[in-house]
Amino acid sequence: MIQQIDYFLIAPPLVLALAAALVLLLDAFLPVRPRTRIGLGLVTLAGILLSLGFVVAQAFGNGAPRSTFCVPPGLAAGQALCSFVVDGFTLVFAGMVLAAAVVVVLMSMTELAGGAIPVGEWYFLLLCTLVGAVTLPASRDLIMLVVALELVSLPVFALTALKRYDGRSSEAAVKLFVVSVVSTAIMLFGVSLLYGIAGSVYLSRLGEVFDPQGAAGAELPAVVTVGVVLVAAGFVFKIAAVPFHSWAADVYQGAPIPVAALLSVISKAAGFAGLILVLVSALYGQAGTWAPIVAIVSALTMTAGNLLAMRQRSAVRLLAWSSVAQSGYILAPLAVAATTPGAVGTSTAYLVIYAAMNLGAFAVVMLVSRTTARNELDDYRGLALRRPAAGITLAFCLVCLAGLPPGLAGLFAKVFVFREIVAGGSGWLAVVMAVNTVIGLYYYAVWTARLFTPAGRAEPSLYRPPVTAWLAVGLALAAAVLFSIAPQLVLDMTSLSASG
Amino acid sequence: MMGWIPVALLAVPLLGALLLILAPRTFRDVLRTYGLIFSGVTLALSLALLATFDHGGPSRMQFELDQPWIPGLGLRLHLGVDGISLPLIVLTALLTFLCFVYLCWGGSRGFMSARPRALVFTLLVLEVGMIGTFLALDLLLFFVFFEIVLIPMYFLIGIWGGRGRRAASIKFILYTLLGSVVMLLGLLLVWAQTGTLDIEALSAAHGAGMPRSIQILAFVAIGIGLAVKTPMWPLHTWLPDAHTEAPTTGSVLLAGVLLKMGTYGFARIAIPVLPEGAAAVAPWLGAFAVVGIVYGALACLAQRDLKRMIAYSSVGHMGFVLLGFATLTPVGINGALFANVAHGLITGLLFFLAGAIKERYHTSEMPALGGGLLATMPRLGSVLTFASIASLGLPGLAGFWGEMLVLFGAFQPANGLPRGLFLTYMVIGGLGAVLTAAYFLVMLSRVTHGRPRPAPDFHPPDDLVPLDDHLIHEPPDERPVTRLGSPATATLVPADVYRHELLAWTPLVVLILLFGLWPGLLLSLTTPPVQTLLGAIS
Amino acid sequence: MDGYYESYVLVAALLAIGVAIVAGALFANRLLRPTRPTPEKLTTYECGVDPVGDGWAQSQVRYYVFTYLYVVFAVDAVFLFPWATVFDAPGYGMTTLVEMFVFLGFIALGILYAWRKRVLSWT
Amino acid sequence: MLEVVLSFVVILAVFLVLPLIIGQTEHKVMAHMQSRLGPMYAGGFHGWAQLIADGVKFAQKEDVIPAAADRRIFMIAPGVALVPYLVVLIAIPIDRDRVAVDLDLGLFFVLAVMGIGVLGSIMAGWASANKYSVLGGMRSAAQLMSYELPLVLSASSVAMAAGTLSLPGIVEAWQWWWLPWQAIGAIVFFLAGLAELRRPPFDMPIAESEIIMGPMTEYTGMRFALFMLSEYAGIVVLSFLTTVLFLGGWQGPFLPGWLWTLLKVFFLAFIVIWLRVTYPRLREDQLQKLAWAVLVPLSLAQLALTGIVVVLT
Amino acid sequence: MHIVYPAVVSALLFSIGVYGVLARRNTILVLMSVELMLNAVNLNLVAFDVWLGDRLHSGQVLTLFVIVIAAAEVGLGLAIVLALYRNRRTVDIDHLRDLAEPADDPARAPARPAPVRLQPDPATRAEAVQPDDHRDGESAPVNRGGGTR
Repeated sequence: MIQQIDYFLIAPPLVLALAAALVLLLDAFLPVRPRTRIGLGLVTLAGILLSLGFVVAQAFGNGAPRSTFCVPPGLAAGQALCSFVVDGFTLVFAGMVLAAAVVVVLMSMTELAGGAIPVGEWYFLLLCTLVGAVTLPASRDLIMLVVALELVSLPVFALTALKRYDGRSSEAAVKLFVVSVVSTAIMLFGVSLLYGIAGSVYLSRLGEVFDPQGAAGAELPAVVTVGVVLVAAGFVFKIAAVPFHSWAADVYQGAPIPVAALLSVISKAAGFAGLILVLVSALYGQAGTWAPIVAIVSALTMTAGNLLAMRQRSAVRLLAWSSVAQSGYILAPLAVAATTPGAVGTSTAYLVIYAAMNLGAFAVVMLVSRTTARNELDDYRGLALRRPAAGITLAFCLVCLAGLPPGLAGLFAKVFVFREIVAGGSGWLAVVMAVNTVIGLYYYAVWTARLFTPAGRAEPSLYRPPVTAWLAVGLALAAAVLFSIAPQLVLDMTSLSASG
Repeated sequence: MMGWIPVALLAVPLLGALLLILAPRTFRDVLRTYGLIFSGVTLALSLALLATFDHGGPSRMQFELDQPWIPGLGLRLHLGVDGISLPLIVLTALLTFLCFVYLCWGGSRGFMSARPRALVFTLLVLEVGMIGTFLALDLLLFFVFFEIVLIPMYFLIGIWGGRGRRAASIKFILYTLLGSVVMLLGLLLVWAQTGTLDIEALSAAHGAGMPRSIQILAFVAIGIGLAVKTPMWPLHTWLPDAHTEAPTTGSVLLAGVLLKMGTYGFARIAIPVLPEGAAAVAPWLGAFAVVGIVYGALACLAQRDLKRMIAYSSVGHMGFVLLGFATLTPVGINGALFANVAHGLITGLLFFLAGAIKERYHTSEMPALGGGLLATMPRLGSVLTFASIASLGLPGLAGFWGEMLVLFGAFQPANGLPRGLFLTYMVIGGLGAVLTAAYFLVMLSRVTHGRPRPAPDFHPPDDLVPLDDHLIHEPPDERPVTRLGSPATATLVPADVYRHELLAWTPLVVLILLFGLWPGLLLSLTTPPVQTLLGAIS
Repeated sequence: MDGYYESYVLVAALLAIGVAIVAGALFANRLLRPTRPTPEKLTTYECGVDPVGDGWAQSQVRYYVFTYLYVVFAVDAVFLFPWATVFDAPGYGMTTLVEMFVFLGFIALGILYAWRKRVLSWT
Repeated sequence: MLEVVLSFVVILAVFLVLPLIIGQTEHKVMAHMQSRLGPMYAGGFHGWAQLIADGVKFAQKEDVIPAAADRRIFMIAPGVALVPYLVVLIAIPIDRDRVAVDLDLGLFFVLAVMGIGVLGSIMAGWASANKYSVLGGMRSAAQLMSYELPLVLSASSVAMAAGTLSLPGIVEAWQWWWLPWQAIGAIVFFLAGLAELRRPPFDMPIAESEIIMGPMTEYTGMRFALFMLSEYAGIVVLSFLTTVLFLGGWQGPFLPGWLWTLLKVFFLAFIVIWLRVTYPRLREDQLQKLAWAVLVPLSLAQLALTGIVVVLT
Repeated sequence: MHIVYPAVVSALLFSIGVYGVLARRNTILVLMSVELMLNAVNLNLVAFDVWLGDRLHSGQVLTLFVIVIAAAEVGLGLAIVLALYRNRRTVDIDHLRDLAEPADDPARAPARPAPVRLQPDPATRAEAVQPDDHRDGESAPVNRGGGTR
């Protein structure tokens, strides 16, 4: 009765977990030296790259979805009920998360060079988060989904608070924590309701039960709606959408910047993966319930994010709210996912592109944060003249986020979304999004402008960023440029996921 | 075919820009000639384009290149040239080249002194965007190039501009960005309705498959985006600031090419693709256009600053262009296109001159300049006089034909348009032309004639560079009035026209004369494609 | 199902009896004992001197690390018990055992780490 | 129904009598180990009624509740400490088929309910509003935390061996060779159990010379007696559990099953007393270290051993 | 037993938890309220599992995981609150205003002086804090006044 385990399929999270264990051991037994710090970073990096290698190897397999952790046939009543499925959707998300993780680790190596943060814990927690983030898109039952989601969330709290003696950091952690646990509890209540109605936790089975056209879905109790809404709420938190958006800026500002990058990309990707799995894969029959909610949440999210971003002076806060707004854009196609088949692919494509450009921005912001205490927008004045590489990268990424040429990646990403929601018949959402794009243009442009206006006094910056910092910046920039030149790459990748 | 020329037109300046980034130190010493070479090659290519262009069939797309780029969006790398875009491409290449000529021998007094590498880079990228806009035959591609232009122009104003550059550049970019987004929405609307982004196919369809309401909506959206760039009357407010603060090259390219991109968009996309929408909106467009003409002229009369005045004159001229489009007749549109090119040449020249004056006197305030330019600097004064007269539309010079044809077009607008209304427009437009003449003459009388007055605010050349960093701390737009009573500067009268200036201006003067005397040269290119574009209306 | 509830009813009954015993004892005590409270008698006892400060004065707590360790392992035990009852059932066997030890190994890693980081010993 | 009443009577008898017997035994055994006599007068024969006399004394003493205390919690804390041990007895088999309720989660139930007993100490410590008491309560809690783990792990080792969580089921499955096989587990379980009871040498939380009985500082009279009773009841329960889990409960030759059970229980109780006399009190950090660095790894090792043997046989 | 009993109890429990989360400002109490909510979930899951007669016992399995999650959350939450308390001497959510939206509109007051920082900037802080081992609360440096601006 043992479930057969396909170790090749679970290799990516497994490798990460082993790497986490290894990091912990090394940290415990190696002497505390600067070299150890770098070594741990490299081990982490190696683990992530190996995991990424497995993802790529899976991607070059025969392409058919493969699954493991399946219910033995004797118990499954004739259906294939599997908990862990590797298909295009999974691979895209896992690949994106891992690629982003590479950048985040490189950023961490810069951040940790300061020595204020315990290194072993840091990498260990980072890897734990990644295990969750890689597992989440492969999960096909509610249990695995919940566990993976928590695995993504919990280490991040600790990461946020890891800067000891920093009140802002622990304040950020508390805020993140409180909102997170509450939303988790809400989601779990929803999950329990769905389970009670459907009698199964497998998404495929849920899909059958909740399909109004299906055999089982003739008469569903009204509590289904409650369950759907509550479950969605949990994921809405992870993606920092309204009404669970308020934590974003405070947490991003208080947390170390690599963690903010992690929150804004990896954790958000995981949230979206979960949301897509639950809403589109399991609850597509209930689209009548959730589609309008998603649309409204999306509209509110982008509006709130943009309006709040406009009045920020702190760079990280601005990025935080802008990433909230971007969440709204990513969410928008999901509102029409039930009617248009490509919507999931569009959201994913936007997410991938967003990941590249946002990481680029964060990488540069982290560089700047090493020399300025407050990291406000004014500190960026003349950056492109002082440090042309950093300045131009940041400018490019901001322009990308704004969706302007030459940041074509962002532009095309927005165009994908526009097309999808217009095709899906949510014209009003497109209008809201257009207005928001305009608002977004304002603050991105203002920031970009500062990069090029000469600073009043060219303050001598003694800080020489380590090579890892430049590597992080370079990688993110390369990805953003690549996506600008050939967005089709992303589309090809994510169209795989449309079926998922 | 010679499909490679359009690509080369884009590739050469792009290559120049990239080389500059990738090997920053290599070209430090040859920067002046560097830009000159790349833009020269581009100009040569555009001339080759002109030479090999099949003048027998200007309405046909030539040198076409059609490669898929992003199949997922249906976006194709679709480039091509026809009679409408050809003159603009050549104009762009020419003006860019002239700008480099101007910079190359401008010596340390020119803007080459500060961040020369970035300046060359910016101008080359700008050229890519401008040429690309005129070449693109795909809606999104058009938009991309249209937007690419913004960034370098923004930096051109924001870094090398005058004292109020920050405010001006931000105003510039915000206006145009907002317009662009609206335009993008319009383009996407068209796309969502027809499912294609191909401009050729769309114009061949003449709006088939799009209901009238959608067409109107799309036309308004696209039109707003283009009108900001053009600029049309209520959306023009960024223009005077941008022009005033931009460096000479920036002003020249802004007036000479960037404004054309807006009007080109009307001719290439808005009118042919959305004929019904155009027909419905045309009266409004005309109304805004004539308001722009009159407003521009009146505003010019009130200006003290030379550059600002020329900028406002652009508003008026572009009003004529828009009025031409609004008529929706071949005559009117031909006139519009002609006026377009002519304005590019003339205003380009005017801004060169204004820049030269500002360089000499360190101000472009007309009262501060005093008068008697013809006496103190006869050659500069005479070129200024020539350009002003061309701009006010003296018959025999390029400025005349376009405006005349536009007024003709308004006299007999397309079927379905209210003729009485357009007659009114014609009358007002004519009045505007008179006013144009008035303000140019007033300007000439103040600057070129009158009693010469020693330039009171002349600084030694090494102090000339207007972009010292400390300037940024001064509040924008609070230009200090010239320091009066500074002692004995009469001996330091700046020189008359330099050789490099002459080199940069002569081609423009020649072309103004050429088109003025032989308008058919240009009209033969534009007429056939206009006929086909208007197939649905006429 | 009935047996299931019934057995817990019995548990509840015994609980009630236990409570009754305690209550009864205390009640009997109330009947038997004298009650003569004085302020001195009611003060908090601190080795005979007058109490200093608040009884709930916050004091140094070094135990929370152990609390965390406990939580980790207690939670691990949550999985251990269901597993312990079935792991040698037909069809499971060695694989199941190894899997659980992998799980336990991961947890043991935690205690190893705590030990190496000198969390367990007080300075 | 009758059976239930009968079993309850037995449970109550065990609950009320055995602690007294063990308490008396402790007096005497300790005395003799320390070369003295211990109680000799109450009741005549070797002071057999000493504890009853103590009980009467406690019942007549004034019940003082400090003014600063959290009254309600202060008052119920002894009950909370005592009653769980009574409830635990319901699941413990004395002889084959002699168990009040055969819970299929018996082991789980027993461990869970035993844990509640410590809550009584914590409540008492907190409610007393006394620094010593609060400290003692904290220490109790910490001790519970640390020792619960090896306790549970070693218990689960037995559950693995037997393949059931039911206590009678475990005894039923017991074989003599489990003695060496589960020896480590048995020792760990027993020691951890002692620590949970805060019996010496694990009595740091109540260390009278240091924090004056810790949580019980402020208690007098009947409530204090209840605490004392709960301590001895705890010893009874622990001995019962160890017997049932590791020593084969009623299994044994010649004698009736219940007698075997009682014999084993008394034997264990004797060891409890013996340990008290033998070893000095462990310091707080030693306590914690013993739990985490010795007992937990040992119990994990026992788990491994059990698992391997079960799978192999 | 009808499913409605446990379901109603669980809903009540959940509601109490929600109330606690909304009404309580002390982080610890919020944490406890969340635990209530999670226990409501557990109750639901177990009840549904039994009611449905789920052969896979998904409900119970999920319950186990929820227990784990709850434990992990509490553990982590307490650690974070402790860290916060060391730094700020408060665990009241409403007092956590160090990270918050800027109060005024930067466009209107661009020259506003920088707010007084409670933390010294990193350079000076590194000197101020001795790098000793802080496993306990007493020797940790306290940045006072964090919440009382």
